[in-house]
Amino acid sequence: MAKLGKIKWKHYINYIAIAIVTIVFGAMSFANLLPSSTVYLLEKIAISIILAVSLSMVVGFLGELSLGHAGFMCVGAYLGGKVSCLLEPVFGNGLITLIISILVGGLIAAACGIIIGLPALRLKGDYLAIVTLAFGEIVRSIFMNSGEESFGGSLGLSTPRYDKSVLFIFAFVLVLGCLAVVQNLIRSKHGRAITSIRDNEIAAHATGINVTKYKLSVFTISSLFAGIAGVLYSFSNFRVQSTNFDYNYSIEILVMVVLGGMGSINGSIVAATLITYLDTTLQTVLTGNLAVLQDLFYALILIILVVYNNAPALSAFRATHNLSVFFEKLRKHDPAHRRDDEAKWDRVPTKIEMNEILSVDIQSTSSTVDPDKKEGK
Amino acid sequence: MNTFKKLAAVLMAVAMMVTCFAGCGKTNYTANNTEYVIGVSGPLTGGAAVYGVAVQNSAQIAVDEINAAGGLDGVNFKLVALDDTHDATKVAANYASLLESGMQVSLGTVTTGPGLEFTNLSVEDNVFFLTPSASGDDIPANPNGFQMCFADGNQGKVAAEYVNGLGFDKIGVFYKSDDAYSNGIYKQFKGALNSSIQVVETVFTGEASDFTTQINTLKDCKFIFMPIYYQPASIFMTQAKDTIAKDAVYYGCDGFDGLAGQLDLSTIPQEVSMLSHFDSNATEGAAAEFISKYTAKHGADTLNQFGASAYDCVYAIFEAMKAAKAAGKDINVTMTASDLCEILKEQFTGDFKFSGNTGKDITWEDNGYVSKGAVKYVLKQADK
Amino acid sequence: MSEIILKTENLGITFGGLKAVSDVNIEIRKKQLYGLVGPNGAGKTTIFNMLTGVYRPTTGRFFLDGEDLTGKGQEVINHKGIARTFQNIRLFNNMTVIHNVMVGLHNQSEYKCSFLETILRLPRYFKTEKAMRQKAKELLRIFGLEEERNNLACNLPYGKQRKLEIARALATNPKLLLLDEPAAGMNPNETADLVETIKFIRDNFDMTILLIEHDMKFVAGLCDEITVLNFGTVLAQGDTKTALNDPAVVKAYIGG
Amino acid sequence: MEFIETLISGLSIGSTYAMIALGYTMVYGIAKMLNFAHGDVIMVGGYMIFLTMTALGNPVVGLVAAIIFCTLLGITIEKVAYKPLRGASPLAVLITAIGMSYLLQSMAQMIFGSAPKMVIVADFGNLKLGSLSVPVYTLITLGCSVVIMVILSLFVKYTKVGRAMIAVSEDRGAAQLMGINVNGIITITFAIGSALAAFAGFFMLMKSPSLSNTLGAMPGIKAFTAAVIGGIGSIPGAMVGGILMGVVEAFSLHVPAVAPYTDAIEFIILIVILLVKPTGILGKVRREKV
Repeated sequence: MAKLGKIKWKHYINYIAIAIVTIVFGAMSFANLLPSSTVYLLEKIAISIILAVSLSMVVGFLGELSLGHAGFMCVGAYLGGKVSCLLEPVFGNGLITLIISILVGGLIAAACGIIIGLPALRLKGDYLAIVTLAFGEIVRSIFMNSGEESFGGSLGLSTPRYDKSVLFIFAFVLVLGCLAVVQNLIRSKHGRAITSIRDNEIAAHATGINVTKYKLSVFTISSLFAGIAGVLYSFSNFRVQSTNFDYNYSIEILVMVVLGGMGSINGSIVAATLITYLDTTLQTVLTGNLAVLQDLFYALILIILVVYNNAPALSAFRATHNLSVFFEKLRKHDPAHRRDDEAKWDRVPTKIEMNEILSVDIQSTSSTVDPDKKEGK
Repeated sequence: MNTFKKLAAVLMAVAMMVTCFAGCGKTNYTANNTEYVIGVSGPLTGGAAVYGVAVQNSAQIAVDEINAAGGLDGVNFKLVALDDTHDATKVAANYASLLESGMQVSLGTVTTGPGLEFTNLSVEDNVFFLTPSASGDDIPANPNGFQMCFADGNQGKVAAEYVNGLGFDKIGVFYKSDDAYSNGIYKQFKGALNSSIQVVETVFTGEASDFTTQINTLKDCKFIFMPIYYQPASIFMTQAKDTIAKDAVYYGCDGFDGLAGQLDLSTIPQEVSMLSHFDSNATEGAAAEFISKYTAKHGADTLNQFGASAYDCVYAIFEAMKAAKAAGKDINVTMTASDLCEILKEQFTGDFKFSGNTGKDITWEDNGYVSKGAVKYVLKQADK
Repeated sequence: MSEIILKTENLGITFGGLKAVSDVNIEIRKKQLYGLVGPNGAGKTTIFNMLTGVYRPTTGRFFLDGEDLTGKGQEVINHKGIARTFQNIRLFNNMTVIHNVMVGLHNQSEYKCSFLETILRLPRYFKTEKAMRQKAKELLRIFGLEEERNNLACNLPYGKQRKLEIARALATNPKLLLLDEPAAGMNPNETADLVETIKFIRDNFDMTILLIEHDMKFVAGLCDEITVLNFGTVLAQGDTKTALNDPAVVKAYIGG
Repeated sequence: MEFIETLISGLSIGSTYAMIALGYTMVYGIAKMLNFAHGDVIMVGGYMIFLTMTALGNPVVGLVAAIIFCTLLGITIEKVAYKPLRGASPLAVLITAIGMSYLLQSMAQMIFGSAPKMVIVADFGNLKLGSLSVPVYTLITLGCSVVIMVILSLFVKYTKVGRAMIAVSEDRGAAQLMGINVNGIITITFAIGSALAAFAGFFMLMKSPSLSNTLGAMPGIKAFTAAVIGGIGSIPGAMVGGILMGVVEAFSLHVPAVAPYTDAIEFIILIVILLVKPTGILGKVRREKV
């Protein structure tokens, strides 16, 4: 039982951490101690976490590459934003409007997930990646050229901005919700089915896993949360502009997932927080002529981190120079850490020629084989 | 991955603490100012960087000049420019950061998309801004917002009136359908154009650089209206020079400015003209003076009307503050942005007049639009 | 013996005009150990792929327990009761040993638990998780893998990987188990152990087993009946001893 | 008449896409990675041409200089950012490629400033065929991309290095066992890919003389789409895909009602083609052995 208690603690640490952060910052916000830059940053971080965690379901657990996450977010942002515009005169810019918009935006994004997922999930790997990228760009183009009355056209859709001292709290509550859904799903028989597809799709088929159903479900749930993140975005900005949802944004979300470690939800959360923080800090600290350095620093950090984290040549170095020694207690059992020996069995002969097998003398070691039955030769 | 995660967790915790405590209990960010702080957000990197960089450079020149001349009664000005890469999502962070670094007055944003966000953000804190180049019609929607450039809609209307008077029965249009500036002008242009004039419409999107199709479609037009920025315009003209009639006219708005620095116009047989408030080929007057100052410091390749306008903005704000102070208003270096905004609003909607390199006796309407003469500049006559 | 579990009728498949397998008629009875023998490229694995729905047969049909499963999807066929292992082991490498088996248990009706129940962590979730873990542990104990249950599958030694694959296939509760070269790459000790295991499965799970093997000795020592294939056609069929002594088989192996 | 004109514009746009797509398809076909930095190598090539043109005024020298520099750059990028990750998750390489893309763009702005540069590589004017007026650069670009395609196909098919490339692309492990220096082959592939990027930069500048640090970004994505449409990994496929994209773009731009949706239409074509033929028009179907 003691062990069980320990496992539970480990499982819920991310909820607890996020809840604490939310409560602390929420209290500070009510006490009017938070500068608006922190509030904006927190909103952005919450949106990034939702995006990263939901994408990590597709990329880290299902093992499919999607470059269209920003497209689903765009759908959520525009449709959720539109709903909030329509509801604002009726319900005011309050919680009711927010919740209805989130439901509508999220569900429509999820529906888009099904529509694009049904045909696209037949494709694999980079082909799926390019189709999702294409989807994102198509969505963007449609909203960009929409009429000014419907979705604002090139100027973007003007949406109500939610009270900034409260929105981030609500956003973090949604982060918790998203985390609960994704995490509960992953740590269940359904999660195992999803991971099995990533590990070996052929074997998953043969083991009776309904691969199509699971791929589509994961894709849909991930689009749902991307849509919800989009609605949050529409509430945290005065205008939804389709230019912001280009493929570069999808890539940025992907970077969060990859940096956080494939198949690690906590990793995605940390990476999303860190990258958003880094982005905003570089943007506001490097003023004037120094602004050129932003991308340079970002790119260098990205390359160095990815090479350090993934280079096979550095695996020995990583094993010894590892902070995990200090955090042994926090370490969670995460298969993603052990990917390095993936190719191990390539060296084992899985197919041995007929004559080799025939030359093996199994009589001496086995009593179950009847020595008389040699006619096979 | 593990290493990264753990390291990141520590870093994040530290960063969060720092962010949080740095801001604690501080609400009046201007209390410790020793200089008047002017903030601006613009694209300093990315595809639109040339405009942001021009604004930053020019505004800095103006600030340096003002400071060298003793500032406002001995108090200097300081410019803080942040990068938004023409991305509206980055404006909120920039705005907050500017405010927290003591911004008292602003040049808003350089481009329209982010500017719409800035307009809404700044009204909450009542920060006065005079944007050099965010020309969207909605930018000065709130009482604290003013423009130094012409609003898109007005440019479109003026251009349409001009075209109506020319007597063409067919004109071509080449615009960027995913751009707020281009769309804004074209929409008003189309509305104000005589309905008898047939319009051949062509568009491009993104950073397209092959306009062969559009050129073919437009090749029978003798007058082509191009409400676009100069970089795509220069590509269009280069690619079109042998296909479009030699006596055709390319007519653009203030976005054309800078074309001469980008393109050797003598190689273009057609006429190139534009409606603008600034002539980057000026050889005399305030504009020429600005041009020589700018090119001496930053070279000619980022010289454009964005910069000229930003230079004027800084001076307009400075002169308005000076005038207000002379009129007995209480202006001091630690005053809040909101207090300064009230004074400046009164000035700009009052009988304040400003003369700079983008116009003489410039005044502002109550709704924040600029009122000054727009001039048709012929950048190059058609080869006959 | 008892009733027929698997029956194929003129099963055949063509790849772009090339007849890979043609006219295969097999009947396998309950609790039989049936061997599919033949040289490389004889079409053994292709038959497996047809029986598990990876390929759709171009001619013929096959029946499991009297039910026509021709052309059904892989998942459906698995639900109906055919499970398999692979020639080159296909485990879920980055999942633990016990999770591999639990994936096998996924579709069984007693472990049903909807998405909603899972997400909301309703009591059913805890119940099924516990039951699945229990069942998986039992299966692993039978295969001597209980100790390693929390290791990643890819870290197991080769022989144990084979066993795990069989355990996973059994977890789907099949009527018929297809083993594709189970002894390939094994040393004599492991092979002997495997023979024991296969017999054990047959006896204790009442399992019908169809296996592919190159190793004639292995087949001779294990199978009740065999089908010998060459170039996609049946050379000989019937009880192991007779079939292996068939002149056509001898010719194909020695003279051919 | 209008049809032919639009078709010619399509060929003009498409030949540039084809040229870039050839580089993408080479690298993808052999190194099996999405080289997101390819478009930015084109941009660097453009700046090299700009530098040599300013100094020497000769476009041919500019092209040669760009090819040499881009080849070296390609090899360096491969060594620094991609090679250490060989054997790691393909996603990791994708991310470093994106990092490289940012890095190159940012360095270009630091060195050359934010203002676009005007580079007139050559001015050939138009070729008049009756009432048709065809820009000469269209013909040159089209001709050169066909020639490059043929040379590449022959190279891959008939030279020792080329055949080694095929071997590496088919099965890296087996190629290694056959004594092929896999790392060396991949480096050569990057060198060739980058040299192709320099060519692409040259032809892009020939058409539109404005050079900025985002020169390669969007054409890069479009060309990649073209390569996928044609069947990524297939050299003639890159050509077919590029031309198809160009023609679709031209016709879409020609019709005012759909012109603003041009990008969307191109991507829809991509999706449709992939759904009908999941490996692209000329792509090889690879069946995974069960």
